[in-house]
Amino acid sequence: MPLDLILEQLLNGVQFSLMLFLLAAGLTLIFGVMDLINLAHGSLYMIGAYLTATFAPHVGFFPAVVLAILGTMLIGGLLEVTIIRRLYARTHLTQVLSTFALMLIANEVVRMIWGAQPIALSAPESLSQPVQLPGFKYSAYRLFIIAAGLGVGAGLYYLVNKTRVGMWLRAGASNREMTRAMGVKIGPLYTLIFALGAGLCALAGALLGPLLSVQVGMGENILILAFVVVVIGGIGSIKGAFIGSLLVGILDTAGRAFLPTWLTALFNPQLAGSFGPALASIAIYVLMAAVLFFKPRGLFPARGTG
Amino acid sequence: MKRLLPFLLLALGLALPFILTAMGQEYYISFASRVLVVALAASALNLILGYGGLVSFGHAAYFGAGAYTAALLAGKGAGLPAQLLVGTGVAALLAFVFGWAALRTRGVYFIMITLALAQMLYYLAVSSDSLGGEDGLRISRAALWGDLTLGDDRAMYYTALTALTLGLFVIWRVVHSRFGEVVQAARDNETRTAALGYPVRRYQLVNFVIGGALAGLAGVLMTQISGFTNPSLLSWQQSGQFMMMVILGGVGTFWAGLLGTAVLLGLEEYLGEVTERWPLFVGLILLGVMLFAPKGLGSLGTLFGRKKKEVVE
Amino acid sequence: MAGIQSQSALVAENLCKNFGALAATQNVNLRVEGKGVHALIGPNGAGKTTLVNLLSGALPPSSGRVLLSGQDVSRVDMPGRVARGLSRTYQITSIYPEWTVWRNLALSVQGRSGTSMRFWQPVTGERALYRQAAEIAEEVGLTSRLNAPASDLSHGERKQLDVALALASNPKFLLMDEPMAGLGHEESVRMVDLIRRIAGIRAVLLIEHDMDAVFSLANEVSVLVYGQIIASGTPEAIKNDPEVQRAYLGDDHAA
Amino acid sequence: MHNFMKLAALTVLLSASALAQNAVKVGFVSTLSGPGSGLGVDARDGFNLALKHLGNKLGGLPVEISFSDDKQDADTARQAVDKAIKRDKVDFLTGIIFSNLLLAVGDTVFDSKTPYISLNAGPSQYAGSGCNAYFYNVAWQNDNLHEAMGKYVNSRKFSDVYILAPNYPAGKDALTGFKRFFKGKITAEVYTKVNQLDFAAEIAQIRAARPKAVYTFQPGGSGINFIKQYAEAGLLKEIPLFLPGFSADADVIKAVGPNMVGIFNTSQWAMELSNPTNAKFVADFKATYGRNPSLYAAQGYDAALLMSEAVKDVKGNLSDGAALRKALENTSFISTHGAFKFNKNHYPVQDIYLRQVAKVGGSIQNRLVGKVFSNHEDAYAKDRKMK
Repeated sequence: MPLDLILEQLLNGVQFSLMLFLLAAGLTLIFGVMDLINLAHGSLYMIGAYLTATFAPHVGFFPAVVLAILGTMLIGGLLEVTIIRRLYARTHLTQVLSTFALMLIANEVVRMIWGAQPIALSAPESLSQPVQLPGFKYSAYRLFIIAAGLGVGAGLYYLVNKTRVGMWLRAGASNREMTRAMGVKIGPLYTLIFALGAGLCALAGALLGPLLSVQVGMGENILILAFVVVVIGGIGSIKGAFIGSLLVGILDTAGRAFLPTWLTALFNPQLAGSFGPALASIAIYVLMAAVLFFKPRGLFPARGTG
Repeated sequence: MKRLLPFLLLALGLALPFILTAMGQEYYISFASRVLVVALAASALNLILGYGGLVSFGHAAYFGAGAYTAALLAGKGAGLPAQLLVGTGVAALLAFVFGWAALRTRGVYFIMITLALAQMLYYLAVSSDSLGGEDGLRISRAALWGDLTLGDDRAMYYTALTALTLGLFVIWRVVHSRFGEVVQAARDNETRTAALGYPVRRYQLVNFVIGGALAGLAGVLMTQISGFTNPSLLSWQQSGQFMMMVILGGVGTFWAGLLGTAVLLGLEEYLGEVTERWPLFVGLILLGVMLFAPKGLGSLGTLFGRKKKEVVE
Repeated sequence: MAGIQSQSALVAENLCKNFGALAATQNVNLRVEGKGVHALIGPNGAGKTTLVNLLSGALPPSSGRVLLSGQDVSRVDMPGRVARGLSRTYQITSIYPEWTVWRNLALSVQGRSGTSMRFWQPVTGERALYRQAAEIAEEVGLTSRLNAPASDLSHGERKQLDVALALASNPKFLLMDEPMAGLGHEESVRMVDLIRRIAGIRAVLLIEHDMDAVFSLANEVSVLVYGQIIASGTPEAIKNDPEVQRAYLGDDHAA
Repeated sequence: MHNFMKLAALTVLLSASALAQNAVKVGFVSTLSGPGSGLGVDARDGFNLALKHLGNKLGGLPVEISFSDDKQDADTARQAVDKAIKRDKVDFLTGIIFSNLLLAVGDTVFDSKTPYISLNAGPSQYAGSGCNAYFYNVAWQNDNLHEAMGKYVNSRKFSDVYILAPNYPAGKDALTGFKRFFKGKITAEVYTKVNQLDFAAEIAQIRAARPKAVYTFQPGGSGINFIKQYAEAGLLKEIPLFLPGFSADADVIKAVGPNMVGIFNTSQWAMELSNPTNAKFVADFKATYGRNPSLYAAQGYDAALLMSEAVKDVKGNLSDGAALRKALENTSFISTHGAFKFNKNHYPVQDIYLRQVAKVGGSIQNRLVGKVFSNHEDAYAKDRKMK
């Protein structure tokens, strides 16, 4: 197998992983610190993409991304203050269904505002031409996404490990009582975390919008993947979310790219053609089941006991 | 009155096709069949979720497993009894395997792993040729006797009514048996139940399998209503809808499945007539119920009264 | 004496439990047997509840063994140990608050009378369960409250119910985690009475802060400090042990 | 309760009016929400435009039309169809976009003996041995546009062609259709996930395989993304991409933008086909909806014209089913792509054109290049066993 193909697929996998990480990071924090299962997380991702697509024709792509992040953080903050905070003390079941309801509502509201058809969002002109890498050309825009993802990852690492807010976050994720004991005002902290998660979602939505599609319900499939990442990584752990994203992203890409070829080498093409896609699409769920089987709390559980 | 309720409902169920016919609303007979079958699956989830306290987010897997098994069998020319038997059996087996894996975990991890396992099945169905891929499998309706098939609305309706009645009877017996007592005890206080000497997981697994089997039975009948089966039966949105029904109906109360299904499907049917934006209203109603009447439309829910607890040893 | 009774004893051997860097239980050796009360005392945070959890099977040990009537049960889960005659009560009462007292007890009785993998017969039809449940209620003094929902009980009554639930499995060994916590004077007296009656026919490991109760009930006392047993002996010997006085009773007396 | 009464009253009214045979009742079940909704909305708008041009009448009779959304879900579609037949007692059914949904409702429709006018889905199952007296397709048989592109790519004498489609029956039919007329070497035949949106992995494989051309069928949003990403990876300039018309129509062009320019695709319809029906359709569609029409819109428009002609032919007497079917079968009207004629299996016999995306004036749109097939019949018609 040619090396440049492997390299290109690896880049694809990493690019997908990093976007998944943006979603999973917010999800795992909200999960870990507030103990909230948030199915509406994917809706914030959708809103981020729609806002970017709305602003981009007027102010250009990059300013639009910034505006979309701010806008989505604002929406996320408002959502937290009005509805989400009523759910923290409720059962997970209530949370699942309430946020499921929010998801239905968000889909319809977006459809009312922007219509039922996908809307256009293109990569910025400056990144629309491919870049020559050793051995092959690669989409400049995907390279930009990788860089942005790594940058945000590093920023999050700094935020969580080196700042006071980060200390509260870690404390909250490992022991909820401790945050209270440290005298942190829980309300604003939670609003902040939720808004931060919304901002990360919006960034992912904005960056993936040009690659995927800005359409109603766009956040639902990727949300499930983000949940898989969070569970594999261990709830509440940013590091876990990062490693989990890489595992899931690269496995998914490799499965799609190489599995059919391998199967063709092993079996006849007919069989490979029908089993390849099936195996590739369930690979990550098999991974998750395997991880949970051996480590029922994920790879890097943030909370020791209980 | 409370003792009479099941019989009144059954009488109403038996009479419904005649009432609808008299009103000139025959179309709603097949709608009613759908409500009955989905209610059976929702009631099965209520056994797991309401009585067992296990938040299974992958109930569609067992429903779909029953449906796909029946469709595959129908394709091979098997009759209704074989479809019902094998479909239920396969769903039970699947529930055993998935339940065994999932019950190693607790809380959110349980929710997520049940979801992931069901997703696995969904993608398997979508991408497997022998399961018809995205298109699913089409069947011809099973024969009952003579020329009568389940393609006949009334025949289908009474078959569904029979299945739901039997299913609810089974659930009633199970819930009130020694076994049901332990399952509910494990829901209310898992640690204490283990400390009383009950191997909790074993009971939860058996309960999970019973719920899965009944969902499978409902799945078999669903293929007969639709005339086909497709991956959306296995989707996580379908699982979410089952949960919605149980919650709206009042989780852990006996009639939750039937009430929730009737309300939700009725709402969909009604709102669908009035507005294209019906999911918005379903979402608002669900959110309202969750925030302000979390015990569901029935009023005797038990899961919500308590705060969630994390056992700190 | 120990040698003769070894076939019927609850024994901890070099039991250790670590939570990360924290050693909650260090090399604990303990032996509970025969009849009567063996009290385990120690200041807050000494690791008493952890020890109960290790003995009852709620937690797996990091190292060391738990023996029950001569059998190594270190890898046996909680239900398995109950089946071998070990039962426990909880510091924070652990009952079924939405059920009536009667139903609480019937559930517990059900556990020791035949399999519960019965799916069809309504449990309310089993007269024997309810009769035995009523007998246990009588034993702990809850007869008048049989039909009340457990959530309606007073704190003391809940403690009694908690004990009754453990008793219903007819254990040879009973681990009691602070049964007197939060009880008023009168309730305490009743509980002491109850424990004395229970200990008349079985071995009780009693964890308790109420020193009057401990010294009036126990025929042996062990002292746990920072996860280690620092002394073990008759109540008199413990009272007079200088190390115990310094580490534990001293503070108590000062307060 | 009050609302329920209103609903009941409404349904009673509807069923009462069903008795009076002075109106044509049409059930229009289509994908009006979700990722595939663009197609259904275009078809509906085209259909509505035709009704407007016909003065809200079909063959002189007033129209009662009920729209419902199938959400691209087979069971929802079946329920909607069931309702249209049993409750609304419609005279015609139409609207379904996706073949898998059509196959799911087929038996229900045919059992009820209601004529179904398909404005898009044309599965092979209803074209050959399984074709049905109550089924009429006004658009194409599914394979047709792919066959045309196969023929065109073949005529360009490409030696290695990489073909890919989603892993579902219509995807497999598409590649089968392409291969029926393409005789050169297939580098690889790849099946992607249904509704897949990120094709980075596949594009890398294509680059590594170094084919001379790529042909893909990706419906809806998948198609938009494939083209976008193919361009951004720098492949569009190196390895030409060929598409069927539905992957390169107004909706896709609008979403992808300038990168589309130059792409060849095949269609039975094009904006600049010159006939009076099409001229009026294109001009009024733009004026009414503010966007370029797609082939789905044209097909919706044609479906209404077909119904209108048939009703006119039976002089409004819809109770004679056999006569109505005969009228449909032998129809001759001027569709958006000229004189319309059914084959014996109720699929059209028609010309198929080659189009190329180009800048026309200020906007990017398809330009008619030439004709690939004249009076093309589908491959299944010879197996026809009309039921």
